[in-house]
Parts: sequence; C-alpha cells; structure tokens
Amino acid sequence: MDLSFNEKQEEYRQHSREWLIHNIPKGWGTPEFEMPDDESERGKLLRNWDRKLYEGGFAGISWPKEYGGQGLTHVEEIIFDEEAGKLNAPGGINVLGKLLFAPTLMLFGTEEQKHRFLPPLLKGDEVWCQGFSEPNAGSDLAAIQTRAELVGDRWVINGQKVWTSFAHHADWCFMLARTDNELPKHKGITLFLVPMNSEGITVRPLVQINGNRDFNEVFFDNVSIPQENVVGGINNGWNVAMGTLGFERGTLALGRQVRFQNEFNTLVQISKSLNKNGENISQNSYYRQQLAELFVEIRILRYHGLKTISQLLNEGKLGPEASLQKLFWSTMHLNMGKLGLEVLGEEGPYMGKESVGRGVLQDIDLGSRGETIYAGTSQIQKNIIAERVLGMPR
Amino acid sequence: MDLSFNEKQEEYRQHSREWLIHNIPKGWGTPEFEMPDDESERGKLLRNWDRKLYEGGFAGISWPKEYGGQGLTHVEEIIFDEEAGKLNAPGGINVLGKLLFAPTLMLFGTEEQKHRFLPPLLKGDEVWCQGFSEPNAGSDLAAIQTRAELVGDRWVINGQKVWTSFAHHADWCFMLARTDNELPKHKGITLFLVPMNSEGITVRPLVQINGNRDFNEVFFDNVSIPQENVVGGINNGWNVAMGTLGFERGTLALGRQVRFQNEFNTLVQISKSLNKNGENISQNSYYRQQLAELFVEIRILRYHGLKTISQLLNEGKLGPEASLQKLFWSTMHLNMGKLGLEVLGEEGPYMGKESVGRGVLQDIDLGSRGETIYAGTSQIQKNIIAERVLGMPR
Amino acid sequence: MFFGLNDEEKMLRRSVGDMFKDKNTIEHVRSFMEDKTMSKEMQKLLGDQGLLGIIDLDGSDENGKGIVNAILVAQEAGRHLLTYPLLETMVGLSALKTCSNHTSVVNEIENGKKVITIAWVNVDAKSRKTENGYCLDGTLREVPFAKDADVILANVRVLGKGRTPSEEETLVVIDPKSTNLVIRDANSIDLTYPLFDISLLNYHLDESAIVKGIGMGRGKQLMDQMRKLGALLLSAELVGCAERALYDTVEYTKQRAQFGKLIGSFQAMKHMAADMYLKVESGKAAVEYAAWALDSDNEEAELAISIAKSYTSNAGIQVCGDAIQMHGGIGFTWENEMHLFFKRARRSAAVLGDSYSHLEKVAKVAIDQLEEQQQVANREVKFVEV
Amino acid sequence: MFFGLNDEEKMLRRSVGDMFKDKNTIEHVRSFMEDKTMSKEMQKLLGDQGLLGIIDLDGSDENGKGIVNAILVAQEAGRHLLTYPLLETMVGLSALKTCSNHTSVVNEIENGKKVITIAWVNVDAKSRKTENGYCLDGTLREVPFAKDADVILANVRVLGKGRTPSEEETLVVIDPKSTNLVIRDANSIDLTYPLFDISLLNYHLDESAIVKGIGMGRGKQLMDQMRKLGALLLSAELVGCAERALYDTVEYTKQRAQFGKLIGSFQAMKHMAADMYLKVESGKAAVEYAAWALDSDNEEAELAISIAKSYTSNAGIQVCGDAIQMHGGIGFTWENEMHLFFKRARRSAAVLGDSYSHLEKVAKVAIDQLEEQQQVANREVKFVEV
Repeated sequence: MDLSFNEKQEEYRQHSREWLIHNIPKGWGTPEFEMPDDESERGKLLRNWDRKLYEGGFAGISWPKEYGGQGLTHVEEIIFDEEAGKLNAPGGINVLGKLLFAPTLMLFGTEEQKHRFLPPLLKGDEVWCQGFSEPNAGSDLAAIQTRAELVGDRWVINGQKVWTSFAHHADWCFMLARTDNELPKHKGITLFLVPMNSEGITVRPLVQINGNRDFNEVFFDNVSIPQENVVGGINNGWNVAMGTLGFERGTLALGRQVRFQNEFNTLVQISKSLNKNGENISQNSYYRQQLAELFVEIRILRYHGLKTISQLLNEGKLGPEASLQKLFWSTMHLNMGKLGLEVLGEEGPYMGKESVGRGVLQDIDLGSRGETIYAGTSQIQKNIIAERVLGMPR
Repeated sequence: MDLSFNEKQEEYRQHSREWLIHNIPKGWGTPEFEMPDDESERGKLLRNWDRKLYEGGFAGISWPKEYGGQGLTHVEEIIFDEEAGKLNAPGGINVLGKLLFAPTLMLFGTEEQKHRFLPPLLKGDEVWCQGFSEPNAGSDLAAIQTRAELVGDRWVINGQKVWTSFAHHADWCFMLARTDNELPKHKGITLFLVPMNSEGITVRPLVQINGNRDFNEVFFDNVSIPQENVVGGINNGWNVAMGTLGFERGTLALGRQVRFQNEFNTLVQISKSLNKNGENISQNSYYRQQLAELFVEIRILRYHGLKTISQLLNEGKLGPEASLQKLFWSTMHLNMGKLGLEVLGEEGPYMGKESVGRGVLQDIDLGSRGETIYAGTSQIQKNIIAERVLGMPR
Repeated sequence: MFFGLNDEEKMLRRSVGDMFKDKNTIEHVRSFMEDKTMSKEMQKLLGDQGLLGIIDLDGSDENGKGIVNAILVAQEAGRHLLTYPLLETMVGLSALKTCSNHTSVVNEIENGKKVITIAWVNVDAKSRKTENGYCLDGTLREVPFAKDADVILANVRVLGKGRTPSEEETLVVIDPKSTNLVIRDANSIDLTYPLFDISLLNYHLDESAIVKGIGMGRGKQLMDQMRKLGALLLSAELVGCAERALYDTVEYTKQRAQFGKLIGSFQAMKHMAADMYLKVESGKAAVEYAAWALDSDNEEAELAISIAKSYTSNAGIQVCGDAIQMHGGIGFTWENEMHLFFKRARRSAAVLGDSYSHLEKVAKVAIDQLEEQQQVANREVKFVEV
Repeated sequence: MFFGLNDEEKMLRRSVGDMFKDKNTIEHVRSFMEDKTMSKEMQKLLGDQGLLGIIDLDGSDENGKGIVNAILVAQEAGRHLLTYPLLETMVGLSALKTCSNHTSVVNEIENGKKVITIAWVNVDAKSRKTENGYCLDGTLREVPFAKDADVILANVRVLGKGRTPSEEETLVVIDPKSTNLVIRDANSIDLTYPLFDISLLNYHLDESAIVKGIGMGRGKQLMDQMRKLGALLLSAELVGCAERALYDTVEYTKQRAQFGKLIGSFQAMKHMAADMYLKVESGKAAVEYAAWALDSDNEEAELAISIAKSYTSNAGIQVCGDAIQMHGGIGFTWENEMHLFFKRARRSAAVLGDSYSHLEKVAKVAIDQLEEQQQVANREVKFVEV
C-alpha cells in the first residue's frame, strides 16, 4: 500500500497544471462562460481543445508513442486528468474515441488499424462516436437488430442506433451490427468502423431532459463500407463490446471525482448564502450531516478510482468490479442533485441566470437522472455485481 | 368522506377506556413492570387477561352474538383496540385465534364448527396457534411437505412446522397439511384443526434475536385426529389460507398504530434527555427532521388503518391492498429502530435497566428486524402489490 | 366513520378527470410549453363546469367548505399536468369571497371570464398613502401564469397600518395590465406551470383594491389561510402527478421487452413500482385526511396539512424520479413525458413550504408540545390484580 | 502510487484469518457468550504470533507505524467476531510503548501473558494527591473485557495538574484486581465483546502507574490519539464483520430454494447483495486509505479516519441488517448467527464516535474550512483564446 506519488510524478502534475492554466479557453469554467448556442460552433470549440491537448503533449498520455501517444503510464494519465478536473477544463469532443474506441482497438485491432486510426484520433482530426444501443436493445444490448450484409466486397448496413453521443460532430462511428441471424444472439454480432459522411446516414438529435443535445439517433440506410472495416473479427463483436463497456464503467473516475468535488464546493458555497428559519443552512445540522455524507462519498469515489488505476497498472485490465464504480458515482451524483434541491428549498424552481446558483444545482439534479441509466442502468450494474462478482445464480 | 365518530361510538370509547383503566394488570405498561420469567406463569397471566376481556364484554366485539361475540361493528372493535393501545394494554394470548383463526372459520367453517370453536376461543378457554410455515416453505407457503393421510376414519399427520407463535400455550392448532401429492402444489392442501395435547406433538421453542421465546417449532409424529377436523373442505386449504393471510396483513392497524405512537413518544422523551455536542437532541434539526418524518409515517399508518376498516365495513373483505399496510408499518418500525439507535448515539450498546431508556429502543430495533420478515417478507408484499394490485406480469 | 369517497365525490373526480384527459392532453401541455399561451377554451370549460369557485370557507352544507371536492379536482389537475392556475383560482376566490366589495370580479372569475392568480411571495412590496389612495412599490415573486392573468391577489404592506410589519400586511387586488408594473418570466424548472416575478413602480392602489380591510393583521391572516389551503391543494396535485407517472410507467413495463421478457416481469421493476404505489397511496390518504380535517374544522387540520405537504413533496419527487429510471433510456429524453411530471413535482415540492419547513412544523407538535399533550391524556390509571 | 496490498500484507491477512477461522469459530463465540470467560488459548496464540504489539507509533521502517497491518488484523477480528480485546491491546500497547517506565508490562502483554484493556470513557474519575501517591475515585465506562483484564488503561484527572480540567487529564495504568474498584457488566447489546463499568473508591494510584507524565495535557493528547487509532481499527472490524455477513448470506442464497428456485436467483436478493457489496468495498477502501494516511503522516489522516468511521458505521449496520432480511425467517432466530454480526456492528458503530460525531468532524473540514482551502488552491489562472 503506497498512495503517494513520486517526485517525477509530482513534477508531471506541476507541469500539467501550468500548461492547463495557460491554455484553458478564456473564461472557461467560470459562471459567466457561455457555450456557443450554435452546435457547429460548439463542436469547433471542443475540437480545438482536442487539438491543443495534442500539441501540448497531453493526448494519449499512456498510449504507446508509435500510435501518437506519450508513452507514459496510467498514473500520469490520471494526474493530468485530476488537474484538468480541478480547473474544470473542457472534456473535448473525442471522449468516446479516446476512452472507449482507442482502448478497444488496442486490444482487438490489427497493427494496420491501430496505425491508421489512432494518430488522427489523438490529433483531433477524426472524431469518433459509438453506435451500440438501439431502440429495442438497451439493457439487452445483444438484441441489436441493425444488420450488415456482405454484398460483393463491401458491407451494407441497415438499421437504427440511439444514444449516439456527438454523432453530429463525428467523422467515424464504431458500431455493432448483426452479421449472422442463425447464430445465438450473442454470437452473430460484429464491430464495424463506419465513416459518418457515408451516403445513407441520417443523424437526428435527441434532446435530454436538461435540454442538452449531446445524444442522437443515427439511421443507417444501405450504408456501404469497405470489407476490411471490421475490428476483432466477424461474429466476434460481443466480446469486443464487453471490453468496451468495461472501459466505460471503470475508468476516468479521478477526473470525474474532482469535478464532483468542485460541484460539492459550489453546493457548500450556495448553502452558505442561504438561510432557513433565520439560521444559515451551512450551520444547520440537518444539512451539515447530509453535506458531510456526500463529501465522504466523493472522497471514497477517489479511493475507488485509485484502486482501479492500481489494478489496471498491475493486471492490465478491469474486471466486473468496474460496475461498482459506475453504480457508486451515478448514485452519489443523484443524491447530490436531491440534496442540492433540498438546500435550495423554495428557490428550487428558479433556474435563470439571476437565480441562486444560476441553475447549476438543478442541472446536476436533471443531468444525474440520466447517469443511473446510460452506460448500463444501476439495475444492470447490480445484476453484474451479483452474478459475476458474487457468483449468485442467474 | 366522514372521519368522525358518532355520539354512540364516542360513548363506547369512553366506556372502553374506563373499563381498561380499572382492569389492566397492576403496573402493566410501566417501565417497572416485569413479565414473569417462567413461561407458564407468563401464559397464565396473559390467558387471565383474555378471560377478563370476555367477562368485560370486550372479546369478539364485532362477532355475532350467537358465537359469543358482542354483535357490534368493526368500528367499535377499532375503538376498543385504539384505547387499549393508548394504555398499552396486554395483547392477550389468543391473538392468533381471534385475529386469524376466527375470521377464517367464520368464512369457511360449518355452522357446527363455529358453534363448537368460537365461544371457548373467546372465553380464553381454548388458545389457538397457527401451523402454516415449514422449514422449506416460508415465502413459498404452497411448498409445505407436512402430510395428512386418511387412515380409517382418522387423519394421521406427519411433518414439521416453524414460527408457530404461542404453540407452547395453545390448546389447538389450525394447520395446513398436504392431502394430495398428485395435484399441483396449490391444490393438494387442506386446513386441519389439531388438539395440541395429541400424542405425537413436540413443541420446541425458537429464541428470537431479541431473546423473546414467542415462536416455536412444532413436530408432528403420527398425530391422529378425527376425520371431521377439516375447515373449508379437503384440498381447498390454499384458498382458506389466503383468506387467513389477508386478515394477518390488513387488520388491527389502529391498535398497533397507537402503540407505535406511544413508542414514538418515548423516543422523543429520550431525545429530550440527551445532548449532542452540547445541544439537546430534540432541538437539533438533524434529529428533529427525522423524528418529524417518523411521526408523519405513524399518522399515515392511522389513515391507512381507517381506510382499511372502512373498506371492511363497506365490502366485507380486504383485497391484496392489505399488503401495503404490512409493508408500510414494518418498514416504518424498522426506521424507528434505526433512528432510536441514532438518538442514543454512544449510549446505543447499553441495554440494562440502568441504561438510558432501559433498552426499549434497542428492543424496537431488534424486534423490528423480524417484522419485515414474518407474515410475509417485504419482498413478498412487494411482489403481491406489483402483480395483484398493479397487474405487472409474473 | 367512513374514510373513502362517496358516489358524488367519485363522480366529480371522474368527470373532471375525463375533461382534462380530453382537453389537457400531453399534446396540449407541450404546445403550451412552446407558445406559452393559456388555453381560452380550458378557461371557459372550467367556468362552465362550476369548478373554479368550489371552495366556500364559510360553507357548512353537506359539502362542508368544499375542500374534499377541491382536492379531488386538484388531483386530476396534477394527473393531467393542467396548464391553468386552477389552484390559485380556487384559493383566490375563497379569499375574495370573504369580502363583499369584490362580488363582481368574483363572478367574472367564477364564470371563467377573468383569470386570477396569486403572488405567493412578497419580496418587499410596500405601499404609502397618497392623496387619492396608495402608491405601491417593490417586488412580488412566485406568481404563476401572471402573464395571462387579469387579476393578481397580493399581500403587501401598507406602511403605518399596524404596529409591526406583519400587522401592516394587507391583501390587495392588482391589475397586471397596469403600465406601472413589469412582469418577468422567472425561468421555473416546470414549464407546465410558469412562475413570474413582478416589479411595481408607482403602482396606484385604490381603496377598492383592498380585500377585508387595511392592515391590522388581516392581510397576514388571510394570506396564511391561503397558503395553508394552497399547500393542501398542491399536495393533492402532487399525488395526482405521481399517480399518473406510476401508472404510465407500469403500463410501459407491460409493453417494453428486454432479454426476451416484458421488463415488468423483472423483480427490480416490480419492487420499485410497489414502493411507488405505497408512496402514492400514503400521500393520497394524507391529503384526504387533511381535507376532511379542514372541512370539519378539526383541531389537527393545520398539522394534517403539514403532514400531507411534507409527505407528498418527498413522495412526488421520488415516484416521478423512479418513473424516469424505470423508463430506461427514453426516460431522460425530452420527447418522453416523464420529465414533465418530474419537473412539476420538483416545483410543487419546493413552493408553499418545502418538506423541511413542514416537517419543522410537525416537529413543533410532535416534539415540542409532547409533554402538554401527554398531561392532557394521562388521567389517573387504577390498577387491580388480574 | 499503488493502492492495494503487497504480498506480505496479503500473507499476514491470510494467516491471521486462518487462525481465527480455526480458533475463533462461531461455536467458540457462542461458548464465550455462555460462560463469559476469555480463551487463554487465544491469548497465548496472539502473543506467540506477535500480533499484539503490531503498532509502533514511532516506527518508520518499511511497515511505517504498522497501521496497515493492524487494520488487516482488525478486519479479520471483525470477520470472525473475535472474543478478545485485540483492538484495545494494539492501541493500548502503542500508547504504553511511548513511555519507558512500562517496559516490563509491555513485554508481558505483548507476549500474551497479561491482558490489557482500555477504559474508553471517563465519567468522573478524579484523583487527589495523598502522602504516598494519589487517591482515585469515580466511574469509568466502556471498558471491554474488564472482567478478564490484568491491566486497564484509563485517562483520569489529577486535580491541580493543569489549568483546565482537560489539561489535568493523565493516562494511568489501573489494576483491576484491586479491592478498591468494582467491575459491573454494562449489559451491552453485543455479547461477543462485553463492556463493563468500573467504580473506583479510594483507589491508590502510585507514581509508577502514570504513563508519560502527569497532567499538562499529556493524558488528553495520548487519549485523543488512542481514540483516533481505535476508531480506525473499529472501522476495520466493521468492514470485516460486514464482509463476512455478506458472503455468508450470499452462500445461503445459493443453498436455499423457494418457489422451485434458489433464492439467490431472485433479482431482489441480487440487488440487495450488490448494494451490500458496494458498501463493504467502499468501507474497505476508506479504511485502507486512512491507514495509509496515518502510516505516512499525511495531513488528511484525521479526516480520513472520520470518513472511515462514519461510513463503516452506517454501512456495517445496513449490511448486517440486510443479511438478516435475506435469511428470511431463520435470520431473526438466536440460533442463526446473523444477529451476532448485527449486534457487533451496532456496538462498533456506536462507540469511539458514532456516525453523527464523525460526520460533524468531516463537516468542519468540508464546509467550515472550505474557503481557506480554496484560497490556497486558487492561483492565478491566465486565459488565452483557443
């Protein structure tokens, strides 16, 4: 057990912090900052950030140099991530590419594919989106109905995907399609790489309950792609996808944790600005106990993150325990939203710029409602823990 | 909607209260009162109370006069019940006879059986216990394995029952046994009436986690009973038992509610006697909010009770909604136990007579752990609500 | 003793429910959210049906004060996300009716010709005596549908008309069409029931605007009564809102399949639904009891209202939140309607006393006043040997 | 940076666990509950294995102060409901070792020849100077296994040895065999770890009984340190206790069938178990982190301990309570062992600071000190155009 960072790592932290301070977009993270209303302007801003990260040497920190990475370890990765979180740095637009597609490709892709796709991904030249879920295949991902048929030397894809984040900004989509209807449902699936500018692709935004438009529906109508745009082999898509979901559930807890801590601090500031029956809310033990409990959970999330990174460093992969982290943080964040609204009390309905907290606590409340659903609902995570970690019968 | 009691009912309340004040055993309900350690002495004390109730005209208040009852309505029943609760009157020893067996017999028994069994039950001459659950048939009651075989003109019973309250004081047992192994498991069951002094019956006490010894295991080893000791017909026991369980879950909420209110008041008194960080606990908003929430639930339990009684008066029976009450009060009581221990704080471990609260809060905590299990676990109640009230698919 | 609805009550609930089901569909709600204009048709309907003036605080006929009927109507309003200030109308009319000076506006409102709303919160609105009346300045807050209202009831201070600021409070009728006030959308989370702020500058208050006399605590007394009544009706809306979210969700679980099974057959879904049902039924019982208590001048009426509002506030949020969860992915999209219920529950839970405030009121009775109560209850108990 | 156990740590945990599994079975625990006499064999074993003096607060070798090892041992003690004051021994020895006057008793305790315990609460024990030492009177509380102890560490006031009552506090060694004290069973809910009260009357305190000097805040300082360490080890016990309850329960659900299925295949059971697992793992992470922080003199060590104790207190009770529920009927019988875990969790959660107290300490950092922290963190941020 050694939770300290060595001198070199501390230097890296300092270096990261300095770079971030000088490079974060002007006003970013301050309450005054406003995202451009126009989606393509927003996309441009985020993509610029990805490019800047690459130029600064902070893209693919733990990836091999041959694929455009920095050749460092996961420790440096989380250090940068943590510092970025502290300063509320932008997330960039290629999150799914970096966090889900790239590790999947490194595990299952051919050398040629890695060389072809990873460098432009890191540079911000090619943004990726993920086409997994479908209207009738949510929790039951293996039920996907989108089909891919080999016609001559090209795959022709037909079907519909949902919850495709950033599809409207993406250059590529890594997606699952059924390639064999005869096999059991887990067996006949393949992972494909599809250029988003292909003929036959239609993207329709899905507005979330907080008004955000990050998600999309994507329709594939006779979309034709080259035969070689397959990862991990034909009919092996389920195994590939399980790897991807593991990354989705387990990693990046530290950056997220720091952002939660920032939100918590905002909540505390707001509670200090409000009174209840003549008593300051931050001094009222009902709220104090709940705030402290929330703080405890945010800290424990950090411990879980450090444990996961250690496991990744040691064993090179994550097990089904990754579900614990997803369940833990999404539940905690839901509680944060609830507590935020309790703190606001009668101010709760007001979300305008002139309102207490400018609506940030309501945003947490609304946003967190989706977090216990996407990337595997809490119910699915509990099933996984019970069956695959505790070995309870199916 | 009219929740008031009419003048005659108010008179009955006054009359009940007067009688109770003059007849409750000396010292009963006060912290100083101690139950006799000896089980048979305890049984005697409780049976005496049942006899006294009968003599006072408070046994079978809503039962027809021809069976020894008072011929009044459920309203008078709950009024007495409520007043008895307020004064913490003893529960008597024939609870299962009065609340479960008698209503079941009134629905399914023959006239002869009603005349034979109900009057001595009310008089306290014959105490009843219930033989339903078995080691391998808890939530899954229909899985009972105790068998009854017709040998000549007598039934011969073999098997084992558990959770048989008051079996060691009982004169009779109403019990389920399998009478046909060929039929589907719900179909081959019959309800029998068995004298507890029959040869072949062995009673073994089951100690609960709070040290109470109200439950027993009962073993039947070639127990022989007359052919006519059957209620509701052969192989019709499942229907009969479902009626019984409805009574178990739905009724008596008002007396229980008043007792919970008494416990709550004790909890408040204790919280007034304790400080935390120099502040009186009853003035600390963390505890105040939780106490108030508990009070709200206790009140709502009363509303549910009044609704149930109204339904019983109107429709003559209870539906699966009765599960709501069981779920509600047992969960509330569990929360009361938790909150009690929170209020006690570092005093929590101490249960002796000289301790804060003399151990009553710990008793609630430990006792309530069984309440979400017996008479149908919370999980079973939720299944019933979901499937039978909300119509969700099995 | 009968805790349940009689036939007329059931019929009222059904007919109101049917009307909203027809005339206040989710499509109506969404189009209101877009163009933010109240339906004139709904206004006329409510007037024609005689639902607006349903509460009569002086009433003592078989319907008492009409509170039980009012909560049934409010439940249906909540169930259908009614985009009309029905609550403010019922409460406002009950207050206006206590003063004979306002009979003509009462009639117009009751017949659906004018729309009334209430400024629930007075930030700092004060009026000073002028030559021909009073001059009112300051800010009012939490005014539902102010943009569409013809009449706003507000509680303002009339300086000098009481020994304390709260004694100076006076209930007045304000004309939202005046050029001496500005109405601003307050960006409420709940787009089905918009809230507005109002700034008053040199607003001329005529003597005729005053309800039940100036100052001397009358305004405070009326407003307190209105807030209690409002809290109860809002609890009823919360129950209706949560009940709809529950049953729509249950219905969804009977349609949607995953892993080759209807999702309603999964025990996790069943247990969530059962917990939701428990909360809905418990909230409903609390609201009905409080309505009866208020109708029959029961001494516990105020306590019962705080019980109802605190319980339904938490229950409404929990149930509507769980409804989103049980819908899975589509549950957190704008096009699904679950968020409308959730946001309506969020607003309803927050205003007219949040759960904390009402629980604190309960605590005063349950904790602080416990000893007095017990002294009353503890008569001498004589013990005899058994 | 490595958050996990190294091979030696894993081996220690395994060997201690194996020993308790063998020598502190549920049957051992139940027989202790009956005859209330501590096992001499266990005492000897612990001494022989060198587990008692595992903490060295001055230590700075590769094991630091030995705190990580100590929590691993404490987890196993909790897992097996160890009926021995191992926690008090580890903590008590760490305190005694800071004072060279007590070397011989330290050795006897470390070798398992004498049993030490700690009087965690001083109700009113005060001593006055006499001709040949001090005379001690008053009551001590929360003294685990006092009946079996040879040495009791207590913190008592020595009147006049400080400017304030807390400055007068002095850590002393008390001989429980003295006739000037009475030991009473305090009827703790947890029969696996009995607590006693001690009344002292004219108890003679020799100078040699004093640990690290009289008064001047030294006693308070030592006791504060002991309580923190104790809270951490108790958190570790809670984790072990809850983890065992979880895994035994999961095992039960794999054996027990109802409705023709193993009950472990019901989703309600699975989800309860998953929630329990989350609490166990989270508590474990909190304990391990705090142990590392204490071992490495991290400035957040005290905060980390309060995080661990508050979290594991609530988690332990919840997990052991759910374990009862998942066992169904037999879960609330005396003959099933789940209640032993539940009651042990109840005691452990209550003493050495309950969840409320530790959360209040957390609140001081998380809420009250927030602005200072932020000032430190907020260096100047220069923004450039992207």
